[in-house]
Parts: sequence; C-alpha cells; structure tokens
Amino acid sequence: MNPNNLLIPVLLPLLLALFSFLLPGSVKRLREAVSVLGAALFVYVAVSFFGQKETLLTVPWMGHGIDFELRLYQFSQFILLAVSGFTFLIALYSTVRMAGHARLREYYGYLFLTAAMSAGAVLANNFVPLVFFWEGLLITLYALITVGGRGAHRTAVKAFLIGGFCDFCMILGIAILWSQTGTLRLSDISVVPQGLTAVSFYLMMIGAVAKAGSMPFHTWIPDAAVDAPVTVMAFIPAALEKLLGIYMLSRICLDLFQIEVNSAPALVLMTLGALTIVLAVFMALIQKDLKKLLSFHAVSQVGYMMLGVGTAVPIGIAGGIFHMINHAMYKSGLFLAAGSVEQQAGTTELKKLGGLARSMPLTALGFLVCAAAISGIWPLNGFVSKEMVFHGSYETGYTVFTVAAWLGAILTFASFLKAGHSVFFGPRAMENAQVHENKPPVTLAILALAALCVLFGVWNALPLKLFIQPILAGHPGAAGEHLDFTAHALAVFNPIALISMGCLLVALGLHLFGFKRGGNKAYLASEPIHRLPVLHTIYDLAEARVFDLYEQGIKGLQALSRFLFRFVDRPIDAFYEKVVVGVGRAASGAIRAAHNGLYANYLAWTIGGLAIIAWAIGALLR
Amino acid sequence: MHLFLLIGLVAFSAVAILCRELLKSAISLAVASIFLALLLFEMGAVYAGVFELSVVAGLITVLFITAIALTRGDGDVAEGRAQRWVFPLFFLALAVVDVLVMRRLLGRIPAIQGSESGGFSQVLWNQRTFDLVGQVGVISAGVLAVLALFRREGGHGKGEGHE
Amino acid sequence: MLFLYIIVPLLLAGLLPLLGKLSKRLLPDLLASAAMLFLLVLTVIGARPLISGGGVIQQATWFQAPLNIRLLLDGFSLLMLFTIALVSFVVCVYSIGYMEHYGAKANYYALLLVMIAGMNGLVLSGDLFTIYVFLEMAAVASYALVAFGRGPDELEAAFKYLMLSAVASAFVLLSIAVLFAVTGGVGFGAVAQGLKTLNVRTLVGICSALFLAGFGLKAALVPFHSWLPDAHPSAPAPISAMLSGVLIKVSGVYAMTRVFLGVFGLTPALTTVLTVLGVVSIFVGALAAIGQNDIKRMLAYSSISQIGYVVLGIGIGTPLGILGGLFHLFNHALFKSLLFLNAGAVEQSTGTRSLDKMGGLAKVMPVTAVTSVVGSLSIAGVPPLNGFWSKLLIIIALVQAKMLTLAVLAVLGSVITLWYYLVLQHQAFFGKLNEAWKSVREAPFWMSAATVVLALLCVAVGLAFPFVVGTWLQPAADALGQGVNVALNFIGF
Amino acid sequence: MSNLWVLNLGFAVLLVGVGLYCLLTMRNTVKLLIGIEVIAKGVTLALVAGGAARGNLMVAQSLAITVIVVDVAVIATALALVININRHTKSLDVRKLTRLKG
Repeated sequence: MNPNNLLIPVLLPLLLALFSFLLPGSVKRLREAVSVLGAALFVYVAVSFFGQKETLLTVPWMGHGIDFELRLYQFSQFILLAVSGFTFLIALYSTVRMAGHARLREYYGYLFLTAAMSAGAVLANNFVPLVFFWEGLLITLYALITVGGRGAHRTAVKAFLIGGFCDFCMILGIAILWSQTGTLRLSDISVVPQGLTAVSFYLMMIGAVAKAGSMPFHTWIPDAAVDAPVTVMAFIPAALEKLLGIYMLSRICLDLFQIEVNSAPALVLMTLGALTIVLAVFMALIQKDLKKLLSFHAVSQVGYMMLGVGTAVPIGIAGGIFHMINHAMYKSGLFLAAGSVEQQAGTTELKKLGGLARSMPLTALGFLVCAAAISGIWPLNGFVSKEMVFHGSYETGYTVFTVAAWLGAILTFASFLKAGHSVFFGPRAMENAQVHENKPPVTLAILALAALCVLFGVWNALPLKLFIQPILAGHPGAAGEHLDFTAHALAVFNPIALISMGCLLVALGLHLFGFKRGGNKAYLASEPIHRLPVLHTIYDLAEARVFDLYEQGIKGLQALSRFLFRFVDRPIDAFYEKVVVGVGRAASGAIRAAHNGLYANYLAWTIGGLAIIAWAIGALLR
Repeated sequence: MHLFLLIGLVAFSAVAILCRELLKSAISLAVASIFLALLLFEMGAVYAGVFELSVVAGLITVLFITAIALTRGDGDVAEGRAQRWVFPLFFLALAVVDVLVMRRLLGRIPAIQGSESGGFSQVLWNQRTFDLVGQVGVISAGVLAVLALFRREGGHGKGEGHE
Repeated sequence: MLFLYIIVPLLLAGLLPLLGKLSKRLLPDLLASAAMLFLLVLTVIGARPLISGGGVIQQATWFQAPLNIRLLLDGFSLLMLFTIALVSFVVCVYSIGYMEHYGAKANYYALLLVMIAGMNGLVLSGDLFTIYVFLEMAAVASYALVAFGRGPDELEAAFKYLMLSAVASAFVLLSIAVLFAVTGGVGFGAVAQGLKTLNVRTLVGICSALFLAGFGLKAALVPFHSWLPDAHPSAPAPISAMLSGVLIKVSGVYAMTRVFLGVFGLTPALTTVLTVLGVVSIFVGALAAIGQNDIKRMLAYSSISQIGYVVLGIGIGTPLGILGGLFHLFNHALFKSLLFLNAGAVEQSTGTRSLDKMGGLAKVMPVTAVTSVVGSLSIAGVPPLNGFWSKLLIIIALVQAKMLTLAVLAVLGSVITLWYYLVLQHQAFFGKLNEAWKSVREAPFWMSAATVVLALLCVAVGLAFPFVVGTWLQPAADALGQGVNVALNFIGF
Repeated sequence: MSNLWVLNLGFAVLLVGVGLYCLLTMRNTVKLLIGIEVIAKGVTLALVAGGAARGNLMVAQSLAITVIVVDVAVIATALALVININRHTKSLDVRKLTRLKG
C-alpha cells in the first residue's frame, strides 16, 4: 500500500469537518447527507485498510527525531475500524436526534474533527504528533460538550481541566521516556520500567486511563451525561475515549514497557482497575436518572479493561482489549437508546418512565440486548470478555481482584435490572401515554449495535481471531505460545463461569428483594443497598461530591487561594502593581521623554553610540 | 602647497558654518569646494576635481542659493552666540585628538599596493559600471522626490489635526 | 537574468511619470503590481535553482550584450530578494486602494519602484561601495515617500530621517575610504583578502564601529533608532509597511551582516557588541511601545524591539543563531507589514490613529480585526504562529552559546511584547464599540486582500515552518555560516 | 603607508568633525545642510587620498564622482523638504520641529 494513503483517515474527516464549518448554519439536509455519506466513506477506507501489511509513513519535520510518522499495523487497523464504525453510527443517529438543534454546524464540525484527531492518534508512530492529536481531542471534547447549552460550559471546563492535567502527566512521562531512550518513535521503544522509566510508566498510564475515564479522573463524565447532548456521550466517553485510552494503555503495557506478571506496575494497574469497577458500580446502582446511571457504568467498565490489561497474562490482556470493543458497542447502544427514550418521552428520570416496551419495542429490544451484554449474560459478548478478564486475574494468583470483579458484576446486573425494569416494563407512567417508536435511523443504529453484541458473543471466534489474537501475537510475553481463546469462550461448566452465573442470580435476587421492599416500584429497587448502614453515609458524601477529586480540589484551591490572596497575593500584587508595572511605566515614560523631537538630541545619541561602540570594541580587542 | 590647500579647505568650511548670513555661508562653502577641487587636481585626480568644481561648487551652490531665496524673509533664525565661541575650543580639542590618533597610525598601517591599469574612462566603464546604474537610480530618485514634493494635486495635511 | 531585479523596476519608474499622463490610476496600479508579481515569481522559479550549488556570480546582460556588471547571489541575498518581492507585491496591491486620496499615484509608484530597485541592487552587489550607492538610492526614494503626504508631521519626520541618514552614510563612506586605502579595493573579495594578509585588528575595529553606527542607524538599533518612531508612522501605511518590513532590514541588517560576517569575519568582540545592542534595542523599543497611544507609533517602536531580536540572533554567530535571526527577519517582514497595513486600514476608515478613540472596531471591520489578531499573536511569539518558532530558535541558540542572561532577557522582552500587543488589540478592536464608528465600513477589497494574504502567510509559515526553513532560510544561514570564505572564493572573478 | 595619506585622512576627519559640530549646535535648517556638505567634502577627500596613496587613483576618482552625484540628489531632496517645511511653519528653525516626540 502506498504510505501516503495513511493520511486519508486523518484528512477525510478533517475535510468533512471543514465542510460543515464552512457551510452556512441554515443548510440542514445537505449537511446531514454529506455527513452520513462521508462517514460511510470513512468506514469504507477503514475496512479497506484492514488486513493490509504493516505500512509506515515518515515525513521529516523538525529533525532531532521529531518527525511526522504514521504506522498502520494490526492493532491500529482494528481501532481505526472501530472509530470509523462509531463515527458512522453516530452520524446516522444524529440526523434524527440532533435535528433542529441550533448549533448543528459546530456539532458536525467538531464531531468529524474528533474522528480525525482520533484517527491521527491511533496511527501516530511518533510521540510529538501523538501528543498533538491527543490534545486536539481534548479541545474537540470541550467544544462538543459546550454544544449542549448553557449549563454545559462548567462541565466542559471541568472536563478540559481534568483532561489537561492528565495529558500533562502523559507529556511529562513521554519527556522522561525520551530522555531515557533517546527516541520518540513508538515502535522503537521497549524498556523495563525501573527507576525513572517506572515514573514515566506511571505518568503515561495516568494519561491513558484518564482518557478512558478511570477513577479518580472520571468525575466529569456523570456531569456531562446531564449537560452534553446524548450523542456526544455515546460517541466520546462511551466509545472513542475507551478505544483510545485502552489502546494507549495496551500500547504502553505491551510495547513501550515490558510489564512482568505481578510486578509493581501491573499490581498498581490492577488495583486501580478493581477499585474503579467496584466504586463506580456502587455509584451507578443508586442513580435515578438513566443517563447518569449509564455514565457511571461507563466508568465502572473501564475497570475491567484496566484489570485485564494489568494482569499481563495473555488471556487477561486479550480480555481487556476485547472488553474495550464490546463495551464501546453496548455502551454506545445504551446511550443511544437512552437518547431515543429522552427524545420521545422527554425525560430520562426513572421515576417518570415505565412500560415503554410496548410503545417503543425496537428501542426496548436494543436496550435489553445491550444491557444483557453489559451484565455478562451468556452467550453475549460481555460474557466472553468478562470471563477472559476473570480468568486472567485468577491466573495471577491475586484472587482478591477476581472477587472485586465479581462484586462489580453483581451490582452491574442489579442496576440494569432496575433500569430496564423501570423504563420499559411495569405500569405505564401517566406522562408517557403518547410515546411512539423513534424514527428508523435511530432504531437502526441501536439495533445494529445490539446485533453486533450478539454477533461478537455467539460467534466470538470472529473478533478474537481477526482482531485480538494478531495483536497479542507480536507481544513478547506471548511469543511462542499458541494463542487460542475461542475454544472455551462460551464454556459454562468451569468454576469461574459458574461463579459468574451465580453472581447474576444473586443480582436478580437483590433486585427482586428491593422491588418488593420498594412497594413494587422498580426505580426504588436499589434502595435496600442504598440504605445499608455504612454505605448510606458514604453515598450521601458521594452525592455531595466529597469524593470528587476535582470538586474537592477546586474547594481546596479556593481555600488556598483565599489564604494566598490575603497573605501572599496582596503583598505580591502591591509589589507587582507598584513595582513591576510602575517600573515598566516609569521606564516607558522616561524613554518617551527622552525622545523629545530635537534633531540635535538624536544626533548626539548617534555620535555617543558610535563613541561607546568604538570604545567597547577597542576594549574587547585587548 | 598641499598643506596650504588643506588648511584653506578646513578654514572655509568653518567659515561657512559660522557665518551668520546664509548667503555668505553658501558662498564660502563654494570657495571650500574650489579648494577641494584644487587639492584633487594636485593629487592627480583630474576628473574628480572637475566634477567637484562644476557640480559641488556650481550646481549645489546654485541649489542652496535658490532655496535661500525661496525661504527668505522668514529664514532669519537667531543662532546663539555660544556656538560661535565654543567652536574654537571644540575645534582645538578635535584637532589635538585627531593629531594624536593620526600620529599613532603614522607608519603603522600596512597596505597593499594597488594594481590598476588603463585610463579613467576605462576604469569607470569596466570596473564601476554597476555604480553608474546606481547613479542613474539615485538621480531618478532625487528627481522623482522633488517632483513629488512640489506636485500640485493631492497632498493633504493628515498631521494637521494631530497635536 | 538577475539584472532584471534592478532594471525592471528602474525602467518602469522612469516610464511611469510619462504613462501617468495617459492614465492616472489604472496603468500605474496595474504595471506596478504586475512588475512586483513578476519579480516574485522570478525569485521562486528562476532565482532559487541558481544557488543550488552555493553562491554564484552572474554577469549582467543588456539585450544579450554582456555588461561589466557582476551580480552576486547566494542564499542570503536570495532570502532578501524573496522578502523584498513578497512584501512589495503585497504593498503594491494594498496601495491600489489606499493611495487613492493622496493623488499622484504615478509618482508614488515610481518612487516605490526606485526604492525597490535600490534594495534589490544592494542585495545583489558584491562590493562595499556599490552597497553604499544603492543604499542611498533606496534612502532618497524613502525620504520622499515618508514626506509624500506633505503634512507638517510627514515633512518633519522625513527631514530628521534624512539628516540622520546622511550622517550614517558619511560614517559608512568614511569606513569604506579607509578600507579602500588599506586594501586597495572595495569588492568583498579584495577587502577580505587584503584584511587577511595584512592583519590590522585595530583598524578593523574602528571600521567595524563606523559600519555598526552607519548600518545600525539604518537598521534602527538603539541608540541609533531615533528617526524611526517619527518616520515610520508618518509615512503612508503601505510605505510604513515597506520601511519597517523590508527597508530597515535590507539597508541595515543585511548590509551589516554581509560586512561583518562575510567580509570582516565575526570576532568575539563584535558578538558581544551586537548581542548587547540587540538586547538593549529589544527593551528600549518594547518599553517605549507600552506607553504609546498612536497605533502606528507603537508599531514603529515595536519594530525597533524586533530588529533587536534579529541582530541578537545573528550576533550570536552560531549556525542556529544565524538561522533564528534570519527566520525572525523574514517573519518580522510578514507580520510587521501586516500590522502596518491594518493600522492603515483603521486610519483610513476612522480617520484617527489614536488608540484612545478606537474600540470595538472588530464589529465593523471584522477582516481587519482578525488579520490584526493573527499578526499580533505572531509577533508576540504565540505558538504555533511563525514568530514563536523564530524566537524559540534564537533563545535555544542563546542557551547553546551559554549566554543564559541574554536568553532570559530575550524571553522577558517577549513577555513585554505580548503585553503591549494585547493592549493594542484590546483598545483598537475589542471592548465597546465607540459610537462614532457605527457607520464605519470594512476596508476596500484590495486592501483587505493584501492583509489576508499576509495573515495567511503568517499562519502557513508557522505551521509549515520546517519547509520554509529548509527551502529559504537554511541556504541563507549556510551562506553566512561560511564566513569570509564566500568572499574569498569570489576573488578570482 | 604614506605620510601624505595620514595627513589627508587627518584633515578629512577634521572636516567631518566640523560638520558634525554644525549639525549638533546650529538651528537653521539650511545651515545644517551646509554641515552635511562639509562632511561630504571630508569623505570625498578621504576617498581620493586613499586612492592616490596606493596608486588606485582612477578607481578613487570614479568613487568620488559617484559620491558627489549621490550628494546632489540628497541635498536636492533635503532642500525640497526644507522649502516645504518653510511653507508650513514659516520658519527655518530646526528646534521648532518637535511635533513628533514621545
């Protein structure tokens, strides 16, 4: 393949973005048509790239190893394919869901800009372009959240600052890595994390997992769920950021650094993953708003991926990566379904919804399949990838992580039982008597994702053999081993799978118990857990955002700034106002006064300058 | 003879500067020019001497006198007396420094003997052709400048309201 | 072929006063812009390939008949030719709209063309004395152009400019006379060869001081800068752009660099003097700019400050320093021309140059506002615009050369630059729209087109700076990096 | 280097000094131009003397002539400026030319 073709996946969405920006805001149909067709073309490009031999594009740039390099190989092909697929589905869905939105021009523009940046970040083989695309994503994220309207601005700033902080960590890590290895080319780096390189690993890990939305860098996601357009949620936190973050994490763990099983970095990653699973799912369980509930799950599921990659065992890593793609599919599907419900019923509050399965059968079907997939019900894709993660974590010998993952599975299923039950079953709420099924593009997108969930579960050999195993084949840890995860993927009769199934039953029990206690109101099904003695206090604190590092950080900063303002800033300000600006102004005034317009004066400067220079040169010559 | 001409040149230049009346200044400048022309003759630079005589002593003096005539009546600017009294002191100091510096240079500066051949016009035409193009350019610049500054139309006093 | 750079503008300048009788506007507009476009294209297509193997000497011809004129072209001259052609083309296009109300367009273009011919000749000459002649040619034309409006301000500025320039020329000429007497020649090669065999350090020191004062005055280095804040604001806007954008660089920086690096060879003493002068210029210019209320005067002081960066970079003498200095020279030509053209557009629309009276003009003059923001950010060194990269190169070069104090000062100067450009943008284009300017219109098409081209170039050069550096600047820096060897190699011609 | 050259150079520097004195202290703009002329004479002298001392007289003359021509153009422009200024201010005093400052 011609290396220059590698620019197409970056340039094509960029062109589409430019097109949307340049088109006057009043043009609607044309914009939508071009967007959908362009996205379809993008998919075609990605498909045609798939299975190609490894290709490198190198454009010399600044020298000193800073070049514009793109690399297409199994892993990036796969992620590129996924990115293009989601772009297409979101574009299709947006034609209905975003129709009539006031800022369509910016919306589509930034949407495709995001796709272009993602494609660039996936393909980049040099840290400098990588950071460029990575930072670009931060900006488009900011812009896309603000499309949501007034309240969105605060959330956008929050997302931007958190992302900026984590990206800064990553850049710092890259800088350390550069100084240690002397190269910026990703494919040339493979080091053991020790000393400084270990610091570099942790810093880069922060950057990657924060992009994926791990705890404790997740807090903007639930806020954005309320403020940002739901398509943006389905596109970015649910799909793209998971893809990119976990892609990056896998690159870090597989290629850039050689991570041993159960070494310190691996344990840190697994701990962070397990914590993310459990804590986020606890928060998800008690949510009473569908979008918020989904967003906490978007955080929780990252934990599985981190746990999987962190095991450093082939099956665990494969599970993590497989879970990433699965999650992107069903979480997007869920968000889109939620968006569909919101559009038709006007709300996503669980209390106000109910019995929608009859009036919106297709949406309901999609939602249920996706919910089943995320809960890990046999034989859907979630089951396969979760099992792989369980196996992987079990193999490391640290059973505690497996237990945490199971706990997560219980609560995930419980919360989705609650959500599905309250929205689609039970008595029909008064408010949504007139609700109808949504338009075809919407249901098509949802059902496509649901179908993919089924496909990847039942016929898991396809993704595993086609996508996942080639990635690991080149990995040093797996070299020589024959990799085949498909054989036992859907096996039920082994201890781990049986325990997982047991977990689901526990969850069902919990739900029914809560349902009865809540007076047959599904949305109250999680209340018994909510009300547990210690948990209750923790929940209250969490609702008050006590655990939100950003909010706490802001509060701390405010206190600090008040302190600094009074005791440090004022004196410094006085110094600054009086001395720095004063000196600047005084110097300016003096210089201006010296330019008094007299020719003789100017000539005297000239002659004086000549004399001084002659003297200086004479003095320096000696 | 050479020294006499040099002293004459400097003396008339000084007079040109110190003279109160502009007309006399211009005339003594012309005289200084004549001295310079004689100096050039004496050094063998005949063509330069002729040029100095005709252009500087002639043309530039005419230009000065025309300008003085055009601005007469309001051109009487009172030069301070101090300038005239300080001048001898300044001149003396300058001369002393000059003599000291030049004495140090005397015999110290090595040089390469020139190796030119051919007559004046040949040199001018063969070696300094580029300067001739430059001369044409400078002259046209000067002509255009004068044309622009004395043009009839346009010209607005933008700065007028800018106090 | 290189002779065309001098003869085309000069001939056209001779013809224009006659053609001006036939057609007052159309022909002068058309011919001047076409000539500049021709030279620009010639530079890119014709002249660039010439230097692929280093510097060349070309004999001028007049209708195939050879003339005794030898033109020197190397990377450095080519860069200057390109800068001159680029800026003067844009300025000619801009003048179509701007010079309407001044009248005497033919005369104006003729003077502008003579100035351009002078600069081109200066850049192409391989001889100290010829440099002086062409420098005067450009200077005489520029005096008239500064005074073109014939208001009291214009005349006063032009007069002071002329009187100070004349002294500077005398310094240069005196130095040339001494070198001529000692080495027996005025060509670069002859002088460099002579100085090499004679080894007269004191004399070279004195001549350096004289050249530095003379060319320093043309380049407006502090303390020789005093004419610039008067002359540049007073001139019509396109001429301000031309003077600040090109003239001070060609007749000041180019000539100075050529003589010091190419003929004398850079000594540590010169490095010290040049870098110190550069930093002093940066600060005096920037500090004086803070307190200005006249938009063009602020820009003029800023030119002094930015020339300081250029001289600072070149004065370091390391390859990277020279590259950074030259890159900043090129960039400054772009954004300072842009800013002066914008200031002209604002002045033409509102009739004032006072920042106090402006405000909110972005609402009524969006194109001007946007291009001016681009220019301001570029000059203040905000990434990824072009000014950032050149300043970065200079600062890296300073650090590499272990001149840390100067590096810190250079950064500080950049901060002050940002400060006053923010003030400028804020006062002129943002904030509340002054009631008086409600009915103000955007500048005419040709003026806006010129500024948009420059703004786009600023962005493009910033983004594609490795390309620009590779194509235009590296050859220039390489030519200078060889020091006096270039001149010595040409002695056989 | 010949003594004659040093002598000539000394006088040339003297002329330049005198001219600069004029520029620094005098008020009348036409007088200032005369100062410029005096400086130009010094430079011409230095150029020709340099050529004469080294047997480069022909080149020196060419240079001197060019200098003279350039000088004429400069003086003509300057006088045109002076006359124009005189129309505005009705004065030749250079110290009154202080509209532009700061």
